[in-house]
Amino acid sequence: MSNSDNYESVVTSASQDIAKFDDHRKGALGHFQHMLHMTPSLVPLIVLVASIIIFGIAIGSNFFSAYALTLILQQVQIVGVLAAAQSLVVLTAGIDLSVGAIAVFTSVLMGQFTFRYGIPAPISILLGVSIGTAIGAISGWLVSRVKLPPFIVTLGMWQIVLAANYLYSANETIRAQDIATNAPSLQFLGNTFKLGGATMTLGVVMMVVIVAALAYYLRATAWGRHVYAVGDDPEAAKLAGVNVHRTLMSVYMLVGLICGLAGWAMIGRYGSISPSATTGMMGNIQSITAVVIGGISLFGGRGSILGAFFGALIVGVFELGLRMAGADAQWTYLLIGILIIGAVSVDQWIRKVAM
Amino acid sequence: MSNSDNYESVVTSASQDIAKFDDHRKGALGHFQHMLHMTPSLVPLIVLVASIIIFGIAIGSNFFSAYALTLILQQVQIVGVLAAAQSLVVLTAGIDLSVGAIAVFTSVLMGQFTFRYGIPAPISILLGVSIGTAIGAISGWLVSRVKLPPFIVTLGMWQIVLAANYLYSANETIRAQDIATNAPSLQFLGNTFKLGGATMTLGVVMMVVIVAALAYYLRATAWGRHVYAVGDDPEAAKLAGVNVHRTLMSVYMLVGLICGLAGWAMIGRYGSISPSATTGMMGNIQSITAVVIGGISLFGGRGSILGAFFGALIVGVFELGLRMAGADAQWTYLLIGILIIGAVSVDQWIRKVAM
Amino acid sequence: MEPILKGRNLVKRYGKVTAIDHSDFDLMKGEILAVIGDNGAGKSSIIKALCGAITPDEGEVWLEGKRVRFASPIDAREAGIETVYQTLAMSPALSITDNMFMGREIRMPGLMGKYLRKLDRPKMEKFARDKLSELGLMTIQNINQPVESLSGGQRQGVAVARAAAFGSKVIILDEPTAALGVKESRKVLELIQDVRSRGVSIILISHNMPHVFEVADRIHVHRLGRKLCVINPKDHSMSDAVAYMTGAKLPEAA
Amino acid sequence: MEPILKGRNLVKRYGKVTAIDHSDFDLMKGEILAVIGDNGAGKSSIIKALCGAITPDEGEVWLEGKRVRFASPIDAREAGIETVYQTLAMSPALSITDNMFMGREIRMPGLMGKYLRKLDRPKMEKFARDKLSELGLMTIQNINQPVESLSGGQRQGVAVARAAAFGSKVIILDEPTAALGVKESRKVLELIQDVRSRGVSIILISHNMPHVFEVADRIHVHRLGRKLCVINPKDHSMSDAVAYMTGAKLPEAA
Amino acid sequence: QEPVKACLITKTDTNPFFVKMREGATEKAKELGVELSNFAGRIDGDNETQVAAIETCIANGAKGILITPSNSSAIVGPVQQARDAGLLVIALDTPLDPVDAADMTFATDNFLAGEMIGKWAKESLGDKAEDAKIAMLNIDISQPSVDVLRNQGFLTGFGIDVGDPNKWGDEEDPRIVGHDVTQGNEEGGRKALENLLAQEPFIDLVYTVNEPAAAGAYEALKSVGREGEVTIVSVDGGCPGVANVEAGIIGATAQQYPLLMASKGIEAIAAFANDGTKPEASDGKNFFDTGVKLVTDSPVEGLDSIPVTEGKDLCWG
Ligand SMILES: Nc1ncnc2c1ncn2[C@@H]1O[C@H](COP(=O)(O)OP(=O)(O)OP(=O)(O)O)[C@@H](O)[C@H]1O
Ligand SMILES: Nc1ncnc2c1ncn2[C@@H]1O[C@H](COP(=O)(O)OP(=O)(O)OP(=O)(O)O)[C@@H](O)[C@H]1O
Ligand SMILES: [Mg+2]
Ligand SMILES: [Mg+2]
Repeated sequence: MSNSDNYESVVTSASQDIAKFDDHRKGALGHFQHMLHMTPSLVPLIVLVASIIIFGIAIGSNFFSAYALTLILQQVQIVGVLAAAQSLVVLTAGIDLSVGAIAVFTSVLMGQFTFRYGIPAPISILLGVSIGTAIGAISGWLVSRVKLPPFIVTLGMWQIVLAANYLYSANETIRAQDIATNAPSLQFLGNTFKLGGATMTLGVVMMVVIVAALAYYLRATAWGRHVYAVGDDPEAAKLAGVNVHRTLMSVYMLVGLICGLAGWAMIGRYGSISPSATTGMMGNIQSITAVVIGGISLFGGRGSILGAFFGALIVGVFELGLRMAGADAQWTYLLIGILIIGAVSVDQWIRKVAM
Repeated sequence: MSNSDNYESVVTSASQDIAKFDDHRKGALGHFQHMLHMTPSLVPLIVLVASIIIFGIAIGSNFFSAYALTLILQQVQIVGVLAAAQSLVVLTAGIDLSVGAIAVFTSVLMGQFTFRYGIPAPISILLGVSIGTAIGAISGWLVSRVKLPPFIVTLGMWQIVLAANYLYSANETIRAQDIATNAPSLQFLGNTFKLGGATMTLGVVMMVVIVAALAYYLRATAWGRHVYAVGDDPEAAKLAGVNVHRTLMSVYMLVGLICGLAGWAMIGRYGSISPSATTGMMGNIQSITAVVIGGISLFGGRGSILGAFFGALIVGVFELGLRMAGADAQWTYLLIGILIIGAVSVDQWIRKVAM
Repeated sequence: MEPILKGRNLVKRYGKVTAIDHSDFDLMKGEILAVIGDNGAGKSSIIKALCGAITPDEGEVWLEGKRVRFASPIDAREAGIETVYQTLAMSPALSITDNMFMGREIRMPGLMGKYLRKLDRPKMEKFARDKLSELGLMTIQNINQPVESLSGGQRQGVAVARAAAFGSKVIILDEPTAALGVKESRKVLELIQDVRSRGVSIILISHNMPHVFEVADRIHVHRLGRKLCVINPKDHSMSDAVAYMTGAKLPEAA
Repeated sequence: MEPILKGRNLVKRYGKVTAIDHSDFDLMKGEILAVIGDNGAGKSSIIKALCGAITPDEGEVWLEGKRVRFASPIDAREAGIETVYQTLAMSPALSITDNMFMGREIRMPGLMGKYLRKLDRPKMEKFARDKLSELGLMTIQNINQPVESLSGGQRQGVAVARAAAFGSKVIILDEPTAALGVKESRKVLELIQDVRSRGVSIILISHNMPHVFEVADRIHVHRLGRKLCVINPKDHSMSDAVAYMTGAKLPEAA
Repeated sequence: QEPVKACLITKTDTNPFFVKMREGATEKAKELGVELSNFAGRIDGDNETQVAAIETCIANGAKGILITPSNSSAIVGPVQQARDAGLLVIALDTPLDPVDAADMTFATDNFLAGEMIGKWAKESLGDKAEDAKIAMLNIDISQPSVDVLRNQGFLTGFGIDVGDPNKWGDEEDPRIVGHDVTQGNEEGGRKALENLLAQEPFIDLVYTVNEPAAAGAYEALKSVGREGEVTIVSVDGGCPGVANVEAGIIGATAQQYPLLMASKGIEAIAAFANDGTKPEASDGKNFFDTGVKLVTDSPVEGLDSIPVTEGKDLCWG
């Protein structure tokens, strides 16, 4: 050993203390800030609660009625499910413009399989969900293997699925009454039950279950960590030993599957099956809005799926609240634009204060 | 100086050669690969030329007529201008969902200012473009100062502008004949001239000029370099001495201004002024499609505006070609979906081969 | 003796640049092999070709006498080769623990782990904290803080700790002490020797000649994309090594 | 003598971590001041507070006896302070030339430059190539290649060249030789001394003690977020310095 | 000799109404040996795509164009361009503005259709019409002309002052609970009525712009258990819609005849290509009226209507 290293030997007697700093923020506020810092999805939750309170004060008891509050849940159920799916893709730094189209297409498939070919409804549902998953698999493969940008893959897929939907269905609507008589299981998720005075539908329950399950898997399993890692820096994730291809495939397939379930939920909610449902055109933008309001970064790797769920609810509260307050349709549209920006500004501000 | 450093002194006699490697690719192919590598916008250009040739063969002389070929230019002029604006935002790692809405709104403003308040048309045009710029400035400020995600800012702006557009115009269309009689300068960009047998409009000329000017400024000026740097890594750009705020503001304002010009071009192209023009709803997706097909990365900092221009033309060629070939609308959408994915795959493949 | 990890005639081109130019590589069992060379000589490139991070355009890689074709770093890792990349390969937004266990997470025992695939966080956290303490990274206060909030040196420490904890046959370290302080560098050098004494072979890329000469058994000198020579630190001085790698002097017999 | 750059009572907190803990800082005119300290001691943080990259929560900064409040690194740059950050602050997709001139591009003379604001590329390229050659970064083949295609060391060389070329009063270098080879490190040290001889004051953060003791006029020892002491390399040994910074020994009078 | 080329340009190709129109045109075109190309906008109100479609027809050398304009006045310029190029242009379903911008219009009177269901609703509510609570479910906030015509027609028929007849939403009658938009589908119908029910739970009458929106509105009523107590009226007369009238979901609907419009249109183009004759308008009108009929099983006095059984024979979806 050359003698040039001698000076390094003193480190053997170096101090072994761990650096400690005083926490300069004390008491409840400090505690609260720490909580926000640790659980970012609290921020959209705060915005949500605040907007419910504000609308409640502005509109009065009508808004706090069990009917209005459960109505919000019912109205956001489709977007909520799609937002859960969208969150997954966005966490991997992707985006899925085809979620709404897949949901509508699978609902059409379930209906047509049952009514055109006479396949028993439960099997049609299974087939519909499987085809949704298969569409997701194609997108995933194009993103992961062919290395196409997710935006362009799902943009193409959106057009393809939507067009296929019209072509296959021949634009035919299947009536709610026909479904109720011949294939009630298609409408299964529309069934209601009472929960302390409020009416809930099974579709709402499904939404909550999907969100909760995804939140758990993203947080507590290796798969979830890999989803975040792939979104954060795919190159680093690959070098660190994540099977990026498998992770991406699993995400896109799961998204297709959840969209299939959303398609089933649509039949429950709207009774009939219509290929021209607005979700096919707007489902993507609505779900992305929820995701972004919920604080998930479009650059991937940051955010929580609960945030996206609260984001969907925030939009739902705004929409219903404004309509109940008597704003007309055009003004509602304008105000929602302002409130989207406002909600995210508040979100940003809370994060800053909490830092 | 401690003696441990002596070994470093030998470097004074180190070799001063610059590393040289043989170029293992020779001849025309190698040259071509190098060209592709240096000028990435060549790739969409190749796809464009290929698709023109394929449609030409499939459809025959109708497609190669001067009328059809200039028609493509006329049909893409609005999307082309919007795509140029969109490119700027996307290069800064943003996205602008409001471009189409701003274009429609400014066209409505130009018309209403002239017809409702009797302001001379040239001044109305100026006012319209200024308001477009102001809207861009608001978005830019929200993105740069309040640090909101561009997606959410422009999503909100989209809704706000579109609703304001309906509210302000009272859904009234201003008829082409009235404009032609009372305020022909609003339709100025619709004027045609002959160019070797083909009819061109001034709107097409404006599109080409905007694209060329932006291409020049992005490539050859400090501002252009800053736009790329901000998109590449805003933190690094800031540390390296770029005024990130000013760059973002200039980009969003320029985008607003170009959208205002697009609004003027819309009056030229469609003759009338209609608040319900589809560009308000679809302009964003169409321009983003062009940008992405043109090879600009949605993550910012990479790509060229010429690519976006070619991207817009590719979509235009597909749409006109498929329509002329007699494909039904839904089949057209389906095929365009496939072709979008196909075009980008080819692009990806060429880049890979060219590496 | 057959090398544990062997590369033959490796070539990698990036456009016009030839990063690896028909280079060979030999790592013997149980040794510490240092790789030195100028910036841009191709050191990082060649070790990436060995551990599956890049696929060489030409050439072959052998592990323990068997021809291997690593399609990805995962394959190499499963074969027992662990790498600390120059870029560190960390997910900035994830915690230290998550990063350390990326791709080999530990599941809870029992039903929770089996059916719900729940991770055993307490166990992973304890392990991570132990490994970091071994390296003396004591300024890290919270094992669950995201990697992006660490200083450059702390981050490098985490990457080294990860490789040392999991490498079974070969550990490759690409400039592991570049951003580390004196104390922390010492710890890494000790750790390297420690790991070697467990029978693991080590490749160490470094620009720090005193460190190289202190720990290396053999020194691979890389120049302009290829192996120039391999020297024994006992027979050569630092000046020789620097002279070879910079091209100031030619080695006797390559 | 009044320091050219002075910090007083600086504080910066990140959540619970206090990166700068009521620390002072003094840089004299024309000197090379080395800053040493453990990883995470807060060296990068304090120089960032001095050059406007972060805004300190408390405390004051003086430049040449005048109180300054840099809102951004641009302000500091205009005041003549140039910094090489540990993260380098490069735009990966842009070329070497673009990066070197970022924020101070040269326009063409004449009308083209005045009205069309066209950049004078040949001039910028020549300048960039000259500066890199001074540093001996000869493996860079193409001055217009994107920075992301450079090796880590090459990238660092570009950043140092940029600061050296433009700094007029103070140049701050945060571990500038961390990824550099022996030859390139030498060049950087020579360059530092060269720049100093032009009258520019230099702050050098480094973990390389021999380098620090070779070039520094004074050594600022940073520990746990604050200035522990400033020592003269002529009066103290490397062992002393390392002992102070690691907490093995306390300095006589702080 | 080359076959005669014709174009059909509809607002969208996702609404069953236009799908039927296309079927009628296709069948007739086959019969007459006309080569038909179909075009459609992307969404309701899509003027731009229709302009591009007209341009394509000219480029393709078509003899005539059948168009349901998305924007009656905005499309006038390109239509003129086509007529200048020697094409026969016939507006289907919706007239151009001005009407004579097209060579002829084959249309239903949408205002009349609205008026019919308005009158029917008023009569069947009887005394309750005086203080009925009415929900108005329209298409879109961009207020395309069918949307406005049907809406204002309904209000006129019901005896409510419409204010500006060129827009909906400016009425001040307290009986109107509110306007909402549905995109003309079930999804929008349900959500829109839910919103209005949250404002006013005791709605008596629901106007819907078309039958899918009506079906959605019914689901909303069902979810609050008021499906038997509320009257829904609608426009269109598609087969699922008529079936919903039969099932008592919709009280009355005004039926249109898209198949007829389209096949007449093709005949006209064939004739024009043959000897240059142009079609004539109906007596006393400036367009060729293809008719609209009220379909209901509870007819009211003084108002012509056909029973569901007949409506089913004539329906188109
Ligand atoms: N992804 C890439 N694309 C293009 N060129 C590359 C790429 N990676 C490396 N190179 C080039 O290959 C050559 C060797 O790079 P490499 O990173 O292997 O050098 P190194 O010896 O590790 O240098 P250092 O000591 O600075 O880390 C360099 O000239 C570099 O520019
Ligand atoms: N953006 C940040 N967010 C949170 N914590 C930070 C941030 N930047 C620095 N820190 C913390 O501040 C402390 C000081 O960091 P700093 O980078 O200044 O150390 P350093 O002395 O430069 O270390 P090194 O020698 O490793 O570069 C560290 O504990 C680090 O974790
Ligand atoms: Mg390297
Ligand atoms: Mg540092």
